[in-house]
Amino acid sequence: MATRRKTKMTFSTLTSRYSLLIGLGALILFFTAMRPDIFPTLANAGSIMSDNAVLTLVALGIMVPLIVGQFDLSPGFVASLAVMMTAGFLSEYQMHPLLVLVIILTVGAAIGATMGVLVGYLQLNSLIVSLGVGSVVAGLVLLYSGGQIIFKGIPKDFVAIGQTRLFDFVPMPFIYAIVICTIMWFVLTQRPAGRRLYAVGANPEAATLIGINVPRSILIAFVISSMMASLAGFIQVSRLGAGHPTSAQAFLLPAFAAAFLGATSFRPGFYNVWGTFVAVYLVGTGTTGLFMLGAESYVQPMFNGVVLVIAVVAARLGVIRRNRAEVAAARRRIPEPSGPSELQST
Amino acid sequence: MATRRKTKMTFSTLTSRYSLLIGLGALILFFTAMRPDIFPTLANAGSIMSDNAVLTLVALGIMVPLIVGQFDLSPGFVASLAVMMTAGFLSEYQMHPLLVLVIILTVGAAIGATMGVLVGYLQLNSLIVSLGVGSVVAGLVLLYSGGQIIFKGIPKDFVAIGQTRLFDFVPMPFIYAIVICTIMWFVLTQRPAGRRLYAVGANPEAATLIGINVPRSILIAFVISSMMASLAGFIQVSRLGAGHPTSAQAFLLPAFAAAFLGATSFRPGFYNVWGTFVAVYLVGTGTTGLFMLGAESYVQPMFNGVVLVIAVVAARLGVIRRNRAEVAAARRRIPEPSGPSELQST
Amino acid sequence: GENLSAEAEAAKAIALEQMSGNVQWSGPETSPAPIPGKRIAVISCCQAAEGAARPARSMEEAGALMGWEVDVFDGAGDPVQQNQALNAAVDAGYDGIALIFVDTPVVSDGVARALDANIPLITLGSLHNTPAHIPDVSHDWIHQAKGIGAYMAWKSGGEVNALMLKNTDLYITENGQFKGAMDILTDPAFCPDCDMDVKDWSLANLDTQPAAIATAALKADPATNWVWCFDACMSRVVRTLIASGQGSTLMGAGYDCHGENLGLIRDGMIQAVCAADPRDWEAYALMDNINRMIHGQDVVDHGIPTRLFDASNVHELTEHEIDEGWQGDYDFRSKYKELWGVDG
Amino acid sequence: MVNSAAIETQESRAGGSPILSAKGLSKRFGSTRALHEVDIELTPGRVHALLGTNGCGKSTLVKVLAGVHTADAGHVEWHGSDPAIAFVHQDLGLIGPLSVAENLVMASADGYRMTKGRIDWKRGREDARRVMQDWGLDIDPDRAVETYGPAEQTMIAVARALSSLPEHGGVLVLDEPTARLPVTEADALVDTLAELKSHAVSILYISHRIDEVMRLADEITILRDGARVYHGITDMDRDELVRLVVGDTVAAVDKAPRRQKGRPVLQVENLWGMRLENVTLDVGQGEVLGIAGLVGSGRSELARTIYGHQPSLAGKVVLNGQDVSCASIRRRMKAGMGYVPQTRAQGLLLTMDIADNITIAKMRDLMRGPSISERLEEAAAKDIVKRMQIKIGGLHHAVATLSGGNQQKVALGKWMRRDLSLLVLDEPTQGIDVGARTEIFRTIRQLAETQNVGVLVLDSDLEILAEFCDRVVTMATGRIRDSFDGDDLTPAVLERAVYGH
Ligand SMILES: Nc1ncnc2c1ncn2[C@@H]1O[C@H](COP(=O)(O)OP(=O)(O)OP(=O)(O)O)[C@@H](O)[C@H]1O
Ligand SMILES: Nc1ncnc2c1ncn2[C@@H]1O[C@H](COP(=O)(O)OP(=O)(O)OP(=O)(O)O)[C@@H](O)[C@H]1O
Ligand SMILES: O[C@@H]1[C@@H](O)[C@H](O)OC[C@H]1O
Ligand SMILES: [Mg+2]
Ligand SMILES: [Mg+2]
Repeated sequence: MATRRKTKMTFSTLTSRYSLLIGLGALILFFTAMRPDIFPTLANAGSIMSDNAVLTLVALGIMVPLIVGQFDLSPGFVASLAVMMTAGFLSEYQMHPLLVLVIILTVGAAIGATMGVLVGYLQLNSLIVSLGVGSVVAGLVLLYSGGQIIFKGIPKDFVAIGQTRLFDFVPMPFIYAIVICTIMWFVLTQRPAGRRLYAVGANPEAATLIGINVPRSILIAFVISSMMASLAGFIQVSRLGAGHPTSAQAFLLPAFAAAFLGATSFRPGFYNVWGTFVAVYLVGTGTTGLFMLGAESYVQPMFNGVVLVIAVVAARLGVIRRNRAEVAAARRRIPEPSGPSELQST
Repeated sequence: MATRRKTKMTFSTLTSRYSLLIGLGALILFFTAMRPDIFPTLANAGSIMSDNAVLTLVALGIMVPLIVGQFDLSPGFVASLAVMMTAGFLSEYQMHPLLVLVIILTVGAAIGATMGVLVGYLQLNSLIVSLGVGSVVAGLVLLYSGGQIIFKGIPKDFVAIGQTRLFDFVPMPFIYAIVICTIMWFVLTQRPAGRRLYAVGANPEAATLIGINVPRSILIAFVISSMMASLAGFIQVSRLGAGHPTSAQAFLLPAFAAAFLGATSFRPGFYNVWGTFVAVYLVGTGTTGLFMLGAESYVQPMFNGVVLVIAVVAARLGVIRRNRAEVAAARRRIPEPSGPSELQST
Repeated sequence: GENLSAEAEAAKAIALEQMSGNVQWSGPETSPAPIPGKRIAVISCCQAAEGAARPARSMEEAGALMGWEVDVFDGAGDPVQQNQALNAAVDAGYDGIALIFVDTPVVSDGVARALDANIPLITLGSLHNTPAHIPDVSHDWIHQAKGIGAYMAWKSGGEVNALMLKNTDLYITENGQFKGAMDILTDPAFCPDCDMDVKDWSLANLDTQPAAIATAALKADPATNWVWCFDACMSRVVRTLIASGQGSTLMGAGYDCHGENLGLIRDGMIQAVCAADPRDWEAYALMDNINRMIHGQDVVDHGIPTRLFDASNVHELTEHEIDEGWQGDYDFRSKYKELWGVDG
Repeated sequence: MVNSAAIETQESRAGGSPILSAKGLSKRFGSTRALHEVDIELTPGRVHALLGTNGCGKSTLVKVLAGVHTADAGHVEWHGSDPAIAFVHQDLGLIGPLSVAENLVMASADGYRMTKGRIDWKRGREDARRVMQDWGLDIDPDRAVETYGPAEQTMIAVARALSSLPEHGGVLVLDEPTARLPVTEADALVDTLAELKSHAVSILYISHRIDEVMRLADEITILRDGARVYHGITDMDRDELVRLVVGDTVAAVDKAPRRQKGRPVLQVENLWGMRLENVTLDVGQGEVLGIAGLVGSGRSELARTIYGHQPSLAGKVVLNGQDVSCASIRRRMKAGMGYVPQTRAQGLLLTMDIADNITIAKMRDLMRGPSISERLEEAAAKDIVKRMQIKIGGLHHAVATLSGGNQQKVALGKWMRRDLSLLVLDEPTQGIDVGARTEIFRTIRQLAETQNVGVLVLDSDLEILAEFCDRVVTMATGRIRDSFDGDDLTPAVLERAVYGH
């Protein structure tokens, strides 16, 4: 697995492994060619970075349950709860942002732990558990917010957390996303704990047999997912300067799309951090670029859909091409008249 | 599989197998007790039947890909396309409803076939394919409708298809749902073809080795799912009397919830028709009942969430309780209690 | 000190007229006494939206005054659930049903059953669309929208370059808010040099699409000087633009005047104007009309006013109005109590 | 059934004090009694063999020791501190998508090697390479485990377990490690285990291969229906031991006269594949043809290609005179083929019930009007369960709950319901107990003799092949080498042909 470095890479393996990155590059070139005046600017790059950073966090979060073979459908709701709690606590109780962060991460962890216990220890279906718990959380959001937007009394320096740009260019949320990607990459590929998660996802029975605590791994995965969703909600508020009760629910499908897309690249066949990251920015860049070209709104979902399908087809074609090559090599052993073999009958 | 009759059923097996039905009964009793004046009326029963019939069709549809081990995330979009085409063709071209039905079923079949080929023959991940294709379809809906609601020029007798109540009580859509449930139940449990679908889901490789055409089974499953979604869209228009471009998208999560819930009952562990059917009506009854109690809006999602979780927990506890009872019975047969097991793991 | 073209002057006149808070009572002078104990079902398109939740609250408030029981059903933004709520209300035998931002054609099944059952049915925010005999109590949407269009034309001297973010879900946004604004913006008499880029979006994507379209469209056409959409959309657009460092030369025009948007206007954060309607007043008017329908009388027009707010007059609103919305510059509550002969 | 009172329990010969003793272990799964008050002890430097028919509870005992299952009653006691215990489970416990190296380090006693807070992949890979070399395995540590065949996977699992034992002492538990291994590899493993005794390793050894047990075991425990029916030393002769295990005498194998092959049902002509080179062979009506060969000689690929599960590159497969080279599996089935794959999981619908698994290959005869008749279905399933002597809790229990050997019988049993002209069996008796193995081969022969079915058997057990086949061909590196029949066909001859000694 991480032992790939040594494998000799053919050109086609490389292109298939980095197809997403190539796609992102192609997209950037395309939009640059189309709108050289406005697309390839620092400001535009900065806003694409900023606009997709929160989604990146949610996508990284759901990736962890996916790695252990479980689905978490709740992060949109959990992030919404975090949004409302963050905005509410900051404005109503003038809490210190750090305290708020601690509280919402704790709440996130508790929600994740609930799902984790139900899925990991009681062995319930994760789709239904996360849908159920997510639904309850959605109710909590309504209960707490009454559907109202919280916009007053969110301190300026809190908003700065989300809106400052380093060197007038790199937005802070992007930096948070990069930092978290790096940590997650490190843990998932360079630490035993991360490797065990992959083992659980690949074969829970075998994982149990080699002494991995499968229920606990699942619990941890859900806790991470919910905590990431909470963090995403927190940053969302600092980016927007207000708390919208539904603002984070829209993340669900794009987050899954990014994780699935990501699994076609970098380490094909495995959910992986950089694949997910590039996938988010691939789709994000496409959206911005298309609207810059003046596309109608129906173009965006179509583009997203086509990207998804092309990415999996491309990954698959890579495999098919490799197999073909193997078959061709095997064919070369067959002596000349390899055609209809009527040479010999018993 | 279909053969459960002969197995001796203990009380606890029965309650766990029919937990959904029991839950539905309990819910009806509860709301009846709370609002004896308005809940237990024929009219209300009719409304509940009618309001959840369309969702039933979508849920039955996605159940088929689930049976062959695949996810279809597209039916909300496909149903929306059917909604807009139905409304559009009826009002703009004054087409005969039957012709419209044929067209949208054909379109549905084509969409399903596209996904089926990609998933079944190219062996692509169904989540990503159906999300991708669904996204493209969502774009088509926008393209066709411009997001606009179509409500003018939908003929009265078409609306009657969806709004008539037989004997002033049983709504037509409910009858369609029951008929389709029965057909699906028959095919899935009483016909070899249905068995084969379950076999594909259980182990595609083993299914291949007993001569089942796995890619084709997957193709068929997606075609059925998309056609059911199309049919649902058609009936939706006749029920509501208008074509709303996004109204059917809301079906996605409830449909999955129903299918998962359904798999906890009737034939626990397997997606099954009557389980799905009862699950839809369990949640639907809850919605109406809560309306009638005048519950706050946050109660609704919480209720749904709690029902989901309780249902899976109950089904699970049923299994655990059964095992416990058997262990206890076994213990009683063991002459002398050999003390607590102080087993040690590695 | 403005040097305005004739067209811009004409637009200015329309806008200014809508900016003044000169409100007279033009509603009914009598009302039948409410019969205590009536039960009213209020079906809200979506309680998660302030624009719908606010009138729902006021209907409960008015109902309490009238001695009625008012139950609010949340349609959760989903026509299927709205229809289900409507059916439940019919089955539960309510004495009257009010729809808030629920388009009647979209729930025609429930509407037909309510009409069959002779239950008084009335809407808020559905215009007078089909079927014609279902009354609507809300203000004149087109008139109000013309005010917004005129304001835009005026403020950019007849040279509007607008991104129109048109929501497609509700009949009134399309046929009221959008139509009215476009009536002015496409009229050479007010706006000879106006250029509108119309982009559709739907409520399902409220939190993502308008903002994404706006950020990109603005970069693509830096000459854009206006962005137009109703307030819930506007605040998301504004906040995203600010987060991505854009929009310093942009003006925003919205509808509803939610507290958040009034704050944006006051603080000079992109949004320049909003069009308010006194939604609480509309709620009272709706209850008054239901009362009439219960008595078998015809509904009446309540002459609901509207008003535009920008940085120049936003300070005229009280703190309470900034939180709860514009109250119509008139003590309508006392007036209705008087009409109904109740106090509380 | 043998009266269990008639079976004496001898005390084991003193051989040092045990390091582990389990007392009174009981475990139930639903209505199945998997273990019933079982006592067992492991002693350093001794091999304790655990025997019994399929489904008697051996693997359950292993899983209780591994902590995967919690016993309903009884306890396990360790004497001494911090024992190293390594397992080779019946289903190996490998993580298929992960690399060989990672599988090794992940499960090893000291886990991943770390350098500066990171996993030292380089060292892990080198360690893995060394382990592979130590055991003489030609396995690339970077490749995903799942890309290897069953024999290689077994060796990976064994190597993993052995490499995690300390220099001295420790406990090694092996659940049918040789079931998927060909004789040479199995012999090598047995030698290795014998050697480990001198390192004071305590070994619990499970196998259905009686000869191995005779060679290796110092003491044996035999289970039947979860209960211990014998415990003692291995001083009995082979037949006696078989009798103890099976609970009955296994009738001497009826040395059926080798039959002349009739009209060919299968003709394979110049078949080329990924590993196959110009394979030509045929199977006659009613003939049982065995194929012997080393691991990786291409036997399984040949079987898959004949059945249409893997495409050929060139050449022909002819069934009953009909060219099926390009036909689908379905068409080949219709033409009379049946196939049991070497990987058990590939042949079963594990989550579905036993009746389903038996009837899925043929449902036409179960129809009553338009629907499948439950009664006919159950009758059909019951018939197969009886014929194949499958030990089940109920017809509607999931196949996954059956013991390994009984699962194999289900996989094979479903073909008995079809009209066959050719049955291809890839390692059909792996993991099947001695009694049942004979039964299964008898059934197969009967099929051949009475119904004229041609049978192609790939089995690593050369004795079995020599006993039951009319003819055996050997394969090496994808080619057919020799063919033996008549009196030439003896285990010794085959062994020489296959292993060259
Ligand atoms: N998880 C389980 N659920 C239900 N029943 C089980 C389970 N595991 C094992 N059993 C049952 O327990 C009994 C003992 O099974 P076990 O796997 O221990 O047998 P075994 O002696 O290892 O057989 P084999 O030689 O075929 O591997 C069998 O009847 C089997 O069906
Ligand atoms: N259906 C298939 N199509 C193509 N390749 C396959 C298929 N099934 C297994 N293989 C590949 O074949 C190899 C294992 O071969 P096989 O199963 O024939 O091994 P084996 O049984 O150990 O060898 P043999 O039967 O020759 O002793 C693996 O590399 C595996 O990936
Ligand atoms: O202004 C309207 C708003 O108040 C409502 O909530 O949604 C639709 C808008 O047109
Ligand atoms: Mg076993
Ligand atoms: Mg083999």
